[in-house]
Amino acid sequence: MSTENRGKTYTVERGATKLRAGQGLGTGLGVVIKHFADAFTKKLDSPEKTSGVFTVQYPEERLPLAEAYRNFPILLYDDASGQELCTSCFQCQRICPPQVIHMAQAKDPATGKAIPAVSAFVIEYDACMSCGLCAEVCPFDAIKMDQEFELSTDYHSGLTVDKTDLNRPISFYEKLAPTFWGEVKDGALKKLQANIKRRPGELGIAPQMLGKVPTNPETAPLELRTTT
Amino acid sequence: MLKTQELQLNIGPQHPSTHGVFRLIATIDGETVIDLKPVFGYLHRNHEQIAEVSTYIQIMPFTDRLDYFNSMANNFGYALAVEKLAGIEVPQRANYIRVLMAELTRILNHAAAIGFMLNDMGAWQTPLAFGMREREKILDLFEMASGARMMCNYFRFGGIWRDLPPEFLPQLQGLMQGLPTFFDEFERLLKQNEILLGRSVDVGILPKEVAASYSVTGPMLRASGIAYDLRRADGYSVYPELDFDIPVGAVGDVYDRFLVRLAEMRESYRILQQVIERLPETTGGHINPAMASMNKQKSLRPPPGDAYGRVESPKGELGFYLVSDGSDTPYRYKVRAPSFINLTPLGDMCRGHTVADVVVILGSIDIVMGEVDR
Amino acid sequence: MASWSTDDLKAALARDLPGVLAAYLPPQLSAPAEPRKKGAQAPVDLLSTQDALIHPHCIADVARYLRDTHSYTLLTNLTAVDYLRDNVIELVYHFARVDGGVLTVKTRVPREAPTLPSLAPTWPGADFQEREAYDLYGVIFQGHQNLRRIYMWDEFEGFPMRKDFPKQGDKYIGEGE
Amino acid sequence: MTPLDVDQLELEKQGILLSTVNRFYNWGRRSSIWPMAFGLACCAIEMMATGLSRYDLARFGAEMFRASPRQADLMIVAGTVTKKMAPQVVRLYNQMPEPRYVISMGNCATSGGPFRDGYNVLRGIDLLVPVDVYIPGCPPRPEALLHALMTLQAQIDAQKLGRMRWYGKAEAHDYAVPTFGAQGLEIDGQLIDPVGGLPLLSPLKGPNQGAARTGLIEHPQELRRFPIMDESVMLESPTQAAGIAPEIAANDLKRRNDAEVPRG
Repeated sequence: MSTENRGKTYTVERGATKLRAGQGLGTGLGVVIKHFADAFTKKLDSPEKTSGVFTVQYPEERLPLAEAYRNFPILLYDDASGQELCTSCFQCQRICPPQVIHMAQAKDPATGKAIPAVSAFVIEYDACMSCGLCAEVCPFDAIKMDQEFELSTDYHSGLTVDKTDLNRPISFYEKLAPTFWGEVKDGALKKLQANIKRRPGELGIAPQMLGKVPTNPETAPLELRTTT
Repeated sequence: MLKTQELQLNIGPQHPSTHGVFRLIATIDGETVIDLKPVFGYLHRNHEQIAEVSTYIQIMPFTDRLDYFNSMANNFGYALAVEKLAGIEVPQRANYIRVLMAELTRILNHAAAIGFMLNDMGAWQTPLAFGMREREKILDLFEMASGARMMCNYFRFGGIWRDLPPEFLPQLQGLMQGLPTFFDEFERLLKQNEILLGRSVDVGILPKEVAASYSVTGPMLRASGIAYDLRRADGYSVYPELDFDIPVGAVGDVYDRFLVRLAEMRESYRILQQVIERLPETTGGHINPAMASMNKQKSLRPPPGDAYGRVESPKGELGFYLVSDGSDTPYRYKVRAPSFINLTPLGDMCRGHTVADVVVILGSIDIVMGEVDR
Repeated sequence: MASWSTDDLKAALARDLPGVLAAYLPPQLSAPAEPRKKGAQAPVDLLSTQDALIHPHCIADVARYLRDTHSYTLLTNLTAVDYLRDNVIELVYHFARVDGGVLTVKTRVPREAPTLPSLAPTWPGADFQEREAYDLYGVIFQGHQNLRRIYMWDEFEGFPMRKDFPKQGDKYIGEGE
Repeated sequence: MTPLDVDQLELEKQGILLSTVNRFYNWGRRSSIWPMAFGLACCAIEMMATGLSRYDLARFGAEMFRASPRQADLMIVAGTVTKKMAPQVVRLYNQMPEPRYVISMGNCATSGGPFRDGYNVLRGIDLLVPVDVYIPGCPPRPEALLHALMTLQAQIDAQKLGRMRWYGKAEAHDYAVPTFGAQGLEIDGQLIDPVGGLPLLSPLKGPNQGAARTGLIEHPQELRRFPIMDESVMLESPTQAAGIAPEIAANDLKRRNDAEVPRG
């Protein structure tokens, strides 16, 4: 394939490559000083007229994060019933590229049969690569990506996070990513309803919601909430 | 007359101006380098071995970390290789968005590369700050589209992760308005600068034939006068539909590499203009419907065979050689990293120059150790 | 001249360099199949290829022929693949032309004695790539001036990319439950 | 606790002079942390972005990226530490004057990150040198690095002038520099991070660590917890927990059970 007619090859213009005393220095300084002056004169009233980016005074002032921004995975549970969306289908564990997700399926204490709920869920935040594949693969939309990034700590083992710290209510995520959640909301809640019927007792209720919600799904029907 | 003696000088690992953890063993005679041996492996992260136990889609986020300046270009190359292996079609709109991202990546890479090269010359931080300023703006766009600043993981087999969000194009337009001013200013700031001229003209010359025998690619080869650009030569994706020129250098020294990069940024800008213009009329979704669900992506099992897919990454030819045994993990996965092979002539280029020039020549190659060592 | 297809290459090699093309021997599937990964079909014949397969000792001739006669000037890629089951290491060379087109040339050496001539003396671009193949696969390139480990340290034992090198981590080990 | 400490505690209980000096002294130290320019991989780019105009590390007095360890008091380990690089990291750390601090930036430095399955990647720089702040993220945003710097400043604020080891009589302590072996890195002939098993030296519990913590910042002392050592998760898929080398995994489990330190 030749270059055809959609483009040609040209040789870059080298210009005068002789050193001229101070001229280049002057031009360069001119550019710098122009920016310096621009930043002073235009910033206060109209920052959009200047071409640069301005310093973010971080702890006080924060950049708005994009809705798509992802940092680490979290688990969702339903606000009203406290039921977790996760059914321990192991899809995220299998797809995780660095294999940082570990989980165990809950078993019915009476019959010993596996039920669609998760009994233990551990994510190693200290090896997660924030790729978001787990959130993408989850068929129940139970695992989503959080935007919290201020996680620095002096405690290494604290970065291995279990279910108590992973759980967030749906409303939290809805506020974080309204568009993303709006796309999957109806399906996710429908699937959750079907799964709750197969969870006896308190299995599948988020640890922090235990005791705060009625445990019998028959008496506490889950409502499809409208978007806030 | 002073008598000098040969001396072995160890530079690094780490110093060669933070292009990464890299070590040079120079044999010098006085100030003159008579031999130079690079030593790598300080960032050898076993990418290829990990890939051989990962499914095809699991490798995608790992490719981000190869050349961590250009995660989009790496994604592009890997997606092309797998699509070639498995025979997946990509819709037109997805292709245009891919090209859009790849060209934005090229601008940010070249801006930062020139900044780093000037850093190596002793123009500490100012040109770098100029280049990185533009990079920040582009990273904001990446974050909006893909969800991450650097490690985008945006490409999927048969398309891309999501379509562009509605607020993307207005912000891109804003960036596009500022870019010509940036190019002009960058050029005015640097092109006739004495430091740059003094340090780069006739330094590290790589003649045409030598460059070809070393198999270097990308801006380095073009600066030596060979118009080899895979966007034209292979014509992958939608590049055959786009107008752009290929700038080449006349001499092949560090100054030419700088000029070629400047010119390529302008060409990328031209491509971006065309892409933005055509984007609303493109047909097809952001991903091939047959591959739209993550389940399809993750259980992809290409037929047994091998494929070599390559793209023009900002640093040169980025190739992925894949061997499939019909299972869901590649049997062999090899990255043909441009900056690894572009490093091969480093010793030849530095021979006869002073020690201070070594770092400048290294900067003009524009290496990223994540890709060199993998 | 338009870029070549694989058949063009084979025809040209058979015409101009008789005796370099090696015949592909169908495998004797007598060796017991190793446990397959989940989802894989019956053992596939990994060595089956359409690409030009040449005798290892001819690689330098072929490379020179392609470069000097047909202007495939860039040795784009050089890599090794370890076929543990078939006990061979395959070397894959990709040659590219400046105006587009890439050719694949393959050659095979036994795993126990992986030795073939080096391209580095005439083709300096092969230098680091051959060192990489030596470091990770233990392929010995005769005539290479500086065939030392490139990534690992010199004291390291074993060739880590070979299929029988121990793997680390729990990825894929729990598969098949 | 050494006698010096006891005296100091008494003093602190009695007078406000020393605590005022403490505050002033710590304010000075925390406002002029000089990091060492030590970028290893991807995170280094974000570290540079932090230093440049948009995030401007200079607002925290930490913009002086020193090229020499002798002039630095903070090492930001930004990127993957491979086994080939690890000895140099320890050597540079040993060359830093006390008080010295370490920020492990990003997941690769903290635990090997996504590349921890590789044969050449060290699973956590805290196997070799003590770490004061870990930043999770791949790579962490520049703001996250600023946050980590503020975390470190808070830690420095909590330090007591009288308890600082580098003013006391304790001997200067160098950390053991690992050597290259045939299978991996070795300290005293023992593999520290074998391929196919868990790291054999646990942070803060290895033969060369523990007592010699720099800065005497109070960190929880415990074995690093690996999820495959966690029974609740492990029981589900024992093959996974066993890893490729079951004897090494069993040994790891035994080590964890033998360790008397509480977890969590």
